[in-house]
Amino acid sequence: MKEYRAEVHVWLKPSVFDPQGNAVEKAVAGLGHTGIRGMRVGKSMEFTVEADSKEAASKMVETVCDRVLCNPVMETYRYVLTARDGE
Amino acid sequence: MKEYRAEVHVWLKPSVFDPQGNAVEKAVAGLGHTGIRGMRVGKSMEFTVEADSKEAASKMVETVCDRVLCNPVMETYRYVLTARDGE
Amino acid sequence: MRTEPTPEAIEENSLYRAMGLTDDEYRRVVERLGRRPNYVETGLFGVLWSEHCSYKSSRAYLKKFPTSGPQVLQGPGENAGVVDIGDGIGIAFKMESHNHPSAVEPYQGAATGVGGILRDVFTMGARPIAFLNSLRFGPLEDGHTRYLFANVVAGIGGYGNCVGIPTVGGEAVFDPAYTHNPLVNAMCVGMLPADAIATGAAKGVGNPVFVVGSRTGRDGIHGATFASTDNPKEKERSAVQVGDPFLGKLLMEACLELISTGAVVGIQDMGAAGLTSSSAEMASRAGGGVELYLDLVPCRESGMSPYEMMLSESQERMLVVMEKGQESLAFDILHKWDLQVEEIGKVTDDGRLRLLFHGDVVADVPVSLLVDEAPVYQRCVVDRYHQPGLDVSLPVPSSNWEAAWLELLAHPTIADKRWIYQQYDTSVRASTLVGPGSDAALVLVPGTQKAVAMATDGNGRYVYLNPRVGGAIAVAEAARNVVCSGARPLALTNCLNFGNPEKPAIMRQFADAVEGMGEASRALDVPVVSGNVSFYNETGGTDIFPTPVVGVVGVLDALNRATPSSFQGDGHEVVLVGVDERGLDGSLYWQLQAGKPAGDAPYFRIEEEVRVQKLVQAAIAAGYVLAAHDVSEGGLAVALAEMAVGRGVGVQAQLIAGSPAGAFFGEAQGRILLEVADGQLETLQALAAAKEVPCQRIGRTGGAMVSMTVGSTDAMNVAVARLASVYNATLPERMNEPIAP
Amino acid sequence: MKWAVIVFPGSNCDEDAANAIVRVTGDSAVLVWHQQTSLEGYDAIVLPGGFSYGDYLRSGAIARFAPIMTAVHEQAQRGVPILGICNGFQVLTEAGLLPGGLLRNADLHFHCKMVELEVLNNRTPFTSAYQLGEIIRVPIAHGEGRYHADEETLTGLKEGDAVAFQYVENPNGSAMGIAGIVNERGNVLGMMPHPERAVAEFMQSEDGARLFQSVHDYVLAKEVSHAH
Ligand SMILES: Nc1ncnc2c1ncn2[C@@H]1O[C@H](COP(=O)(O)OP(=O)(O)O)[C@@H](O)[C@H]1O
Ligand SMILES: [Mg+2]
Repeated sequence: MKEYRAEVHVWLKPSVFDPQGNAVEKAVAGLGHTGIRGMRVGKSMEFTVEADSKEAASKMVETVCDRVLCNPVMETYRYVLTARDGE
Repeated sequence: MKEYRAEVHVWLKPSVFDPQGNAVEKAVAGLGHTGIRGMRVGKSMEFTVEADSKEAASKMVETVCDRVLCNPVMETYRYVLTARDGE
Repeated sequence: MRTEPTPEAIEENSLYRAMGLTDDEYRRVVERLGRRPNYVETGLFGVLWSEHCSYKSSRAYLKKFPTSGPQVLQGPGENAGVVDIGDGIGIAFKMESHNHPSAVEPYQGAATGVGGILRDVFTMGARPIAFLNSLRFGPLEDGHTRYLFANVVAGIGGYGNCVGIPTVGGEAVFDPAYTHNPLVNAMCVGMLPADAIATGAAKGVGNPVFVVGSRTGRDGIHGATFASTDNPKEKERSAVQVGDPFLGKLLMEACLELISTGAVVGIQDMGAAGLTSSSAEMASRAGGGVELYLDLVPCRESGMSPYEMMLSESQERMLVVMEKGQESLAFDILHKWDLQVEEIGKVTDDGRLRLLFHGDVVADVPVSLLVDEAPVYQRCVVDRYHQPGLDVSLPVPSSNWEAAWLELLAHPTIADKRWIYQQYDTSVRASTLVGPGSDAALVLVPGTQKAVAMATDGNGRYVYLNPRVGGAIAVAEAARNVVCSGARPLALTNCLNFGNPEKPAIMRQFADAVEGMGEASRALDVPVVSGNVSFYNETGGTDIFPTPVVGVVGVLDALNRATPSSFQGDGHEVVLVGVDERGLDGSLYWQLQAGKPAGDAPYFRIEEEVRVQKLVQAAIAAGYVLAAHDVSEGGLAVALAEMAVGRGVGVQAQLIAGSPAGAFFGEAQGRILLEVADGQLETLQALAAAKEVPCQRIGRTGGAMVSMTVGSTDAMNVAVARLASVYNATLPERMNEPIAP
Repeated sequence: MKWAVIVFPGSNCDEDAANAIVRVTGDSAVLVWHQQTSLEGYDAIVLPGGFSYGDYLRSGAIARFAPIMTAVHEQAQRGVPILGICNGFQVLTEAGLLPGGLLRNADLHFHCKMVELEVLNNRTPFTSAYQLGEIIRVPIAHGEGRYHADEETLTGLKEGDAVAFQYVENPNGSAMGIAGIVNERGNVLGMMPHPERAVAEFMQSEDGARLFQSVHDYVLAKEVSHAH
C-alpha cells in the first residue's frame, strides 16, 4: 500500500450564480482593490489516500468526488494527487 | 496591464478542529471507502487579477488574502498565480 | 450568437416538444396566432402553458374551493392571499412546494424554496413575520434519506435564519411512500396594513417597468417545464440554483420601503419562468400589455439571447411597475440597498407582450393567449377510486400494548422534532409567543393584544386510503390545531402534492381530495386564499401518497387565552371532547402492524368536527382550559404521552371497556383533550351538553406515570421520564448515523 | 441616555435590540446605518445580531470594513461601552476589538434554544446588575459560535478575568465554554447569546434585561461623577 495526498477543488458550474463570490468581489472592490474580477468561491478538500498504485488512488478520489464531495447538478471538481514518498 | 488567474486556498490551521472535515470523512467511510483519512475541508477562491507584472499581481493577492480572505487567528492560506496568456 | 431555428424548422422538426408543448398545444398556438410562432415565442408558450405555470390539469377542480368570506381581503390569484385580523391589520400568507429541486440538491432546493415564498409575501407589501415548513421523507434507516433530510433542514434554516424571520412550525413525516420523492413545502406569513395591499397588475399606460434585484443569468432555463416531468434526468436539468439569502433580505427591505412610498403601481416576484411569467401575468391582471426592451436587462453573462433572458430563473429578482414621474424613487431606494435596478419597458394598452432586442421585435403575442387561454385539461379520471387499504389483511394484534405505545412514540413521524427546529431561528423578531413544539404557533402582533396563529397539516396516508375524507381531514386537522392554541381559524393556504396527473387514478385522488378539502373549508369557514399544485411526484412509475398540505392561519384575540398543549400541573381534570370512536382505520398503528396503510381513512364527520372546534373555542374563551391538544397520529395514547412529556406531568386515564387497541391507538378525528382546573368540570360539561358535543372526563393529572386503562383488564403504565426519553431520542439517534449523498 | 444600534446590510436583530433597550431602560435607541461615519453623541453602541453581508466568506469578515467601523474603533478608544451580540461579536473579533474568532459550531448545526450562562465577571459596565456566579437564561441562535483563540490568548482571558459569560453546558464546542468576553479595558463586550430576546415574560426569560440596565446605570453613574 502506498500513500497519496489528494487535493480536491469543488466549484459551482460556471452557469450557476455564486452569491458568495459576488459578495466577496464587491467587498474587495469596496476596499479599493481594483483590478480583481470574476471572484468565485469554492470548497477544497485535502486528504490522504491509501492505495496500491496511483491509478487506483485516482480512481478512489474520483469515486469519492462523484459520490460525496461534489453534486454534479451544480458543481464540478478537479484534483491533484501526489505520492507521499515519491513514486 | 496583464491578466493573471489567482487560485487561493484557505485552510483552518492544523491546530484548529475541523468538524466539516470530520463529517465528510465519516460520510466517505460510511459509503465503504476505506483508506481515506485525514480529511480537511477548506475554502477556495478563484479570480482574475489585473496588474503590470507577476510581482505586482502577487502583492495584490497577498494583500487581499491578509486583509479579507483569510483570518490569521484561525486560518492559513496558499495561492497559485498563473499568467492568463503566458508570461 | 448561435442562430435560432426558424418557425418553419420548429414545426417541421417538432422542436416545440422539447420546449414543453404538445402537438395539440402547438397547433393551437399557430391557429390562434394566425402564424407560426418564432423561437422566442414558442419558448414563452412552452413555459406559460406548462403544468407548473398554467395549472392546466388542476384548474377545473380548484374552482370548487370556497374563496370568499368577510375575513378575506385578497383571495387566490395574487402572489399571496390576505385575511383581516381586525385593528386594520391584514395577514398575507402562502405555501409553495420545492419538491423536485430539493430531491436533486436538498440544501439549495429547500433554501430557494424558502426564498421564493418569502418574495411572494413581501410582494404583497407585507412584512414577513414567520415561516413554516411541511416535509415528507422516506424512512430514516436509509443513508440517502438522511442526507436529503439533513440538508433540507439545513437549507430551510440557512435561508430563513439569514433573512431574520423566525420559523415557528411545520411538520415532518417519514414514510416509504416518499423515499424517491421527498416533499418540501414552505409557507410564509406576513403582516400589512389592511388597506395597503400591493398587487401584481401592470396598470397605467406609459408607466415604466423595472427589473430589480439580482442580474439575470442563464440559471434554470426551463425549470418550470422540467418540474412537470417524471423523468429524473430531466428533473435534474431544471438546473438547481444557489440561494442568496443576503440579497433576498436586501431585496425584501428595499421592496417594502419602495411599496411604502405609494409610488408602486404593481409588483411581482420572478419565480418560475422568470421574466416571462411575471410580465405576462402582470399585464394579464391589468387587462393590458407590456413592452420590454431586452437590451436593457442587466445580465450576469455576456451574449445572452432574448430567449435566455425571458426564460432565466435567476433568483432574487422582482418586476416593478412604477408611477410615471416617480422613477427616481426606485433608483434612490434600490441604490441605497446596493441593488441593481433598471428601467426595461413600459405598460401598453394593446394587450400584447412585445419584446424588442437590438431594435427588432423578437416576440409579439397576445397576453390573453399566453395567460388566460392556456389550455385547460379535463384529464382522464377513473370513475371510482379503488381504496387500497380495504384489501389489506391485518395480522393478529399482540396485546403487548406498552411495546406498541413506545414504538409509536419512537416513530420519527411522531417523535419529538427538536432536532429539526433547533436548527431554525425560532425567536428572531422577538415576537414568538409560541414557537414549534405546540399544536399551532403564535406570533405577536406589535401594538395590539393579538397574536397570529398558524399550523400546517396533511396526512397523505389518509388521503391515499380515502381521498375525499383524507382531504377533508387535512383541513380539519390544521384548523383544529389552531383552535387548540386558543385562536380562531380564519383561512387557509395549501400545497397539493400529487403523482402523475396523466394517470386516471391519480386524477381521481386529486379530484376527490380537492372535493373533500372544499367541503371541510366551507363547513369550518376557512376559505382558501392561496395555494400551489405540485404534480409528477413519481419515480419509476410509483407515485407518492396524495398529499395535500394545508396551512391554516387564525387570530388569537386575547393574549391571555393562549393555550399550551402540555399538561400544566398536578391535580387537574382531563377531558376528552368528541366521540369515543375506536376504529383503527388508517392508523399508524395498523400501518406498522400490516406493513402498509390499512383500512379506510379514520372516522370523520364534518358536522361533529365543527361542533367540537366551536366548543373548544368557547371553553378557551371562557378561561378555564389549562391545556388543549388534539388526538392525531398515534391516537389517544400518544396524545396523552405528548401532553405529559412537555413539562413532566403524569396522568391517570380510565376509559370504559371495549376495543382496547382502538381506545389506545385509534385515530378517529374530531377529538381534543383538555386539561381543566379542578371544579370546572361541570361548567365544561354543561357547555358541551348545550352544544351537543360528547365530553367525557377520562382522568386526572399528577404523579410520575402515564397510565391508561380500558375497562378492567387492559392497561398501560409507563413513567413519564421513560416516555420522554423514547420520544426525544429518535431523531438525534437516527441522524447521528452517517449520511449517503 | 442615547444608544446607537448599528445596521449593516444583513443585520436582522437591530430592531429587536433597539426595542429591548427602550423597553428595559426607557432610553432612546437610534438605528445607525453602516455608511455613517460618526458616532458622536452616543453613550453606548450595539452591534446587533444577524448575517451582515450574508456572513459569506466568514461571519463578520466583510462588515468590519464598513465605514461606521472607524467610528466604532474611535468610540472604543474613548471608553464608550460597546456591545456586540452574536453577529456583532463576530464583527468585533474580525475587527480586532476583541481577541480570538468564532468558528462553525462543532456539530455543524445551527442551534436556537435557551441556554444557561454563568456570570464569571460582574465588574464590567455590562454585568454589574448580575451576581458573580449567577446562572442566567438567555437564548442562543447561531451556526458559527465556536469561540477559538490560541492557548496564550485563552490564558490571558482567564487571568485577565475577561470571560464575562460561560456556558453551563457548552452547545457549540467553544474554547473554555466561552459565551462572552470583554476587552482589557472592559468597555467592549462580545457575546453569542441574545440578551435582547430575554427581556419579557413571554420570551421565557427576563435575564437579559439586566445587561441593558447595567449599561444604563454605568453611563448615568459616569455622567454623575463627571458632573462632580
Ligand atoms: N419541519 C418542521 N419545522 C418546524 N417545526 C416542526 C417541523 N416538524 C414538526 N414541527 C413542530 O413540532 C411539533 C409537533 O409536530 P406534529 O407532531 O406534526 O404536531 P401535530 O400533530 O399537532 O400536527 C409542532 O409544534 C410542529 O410545529
Ligand atoms: Mg396537534
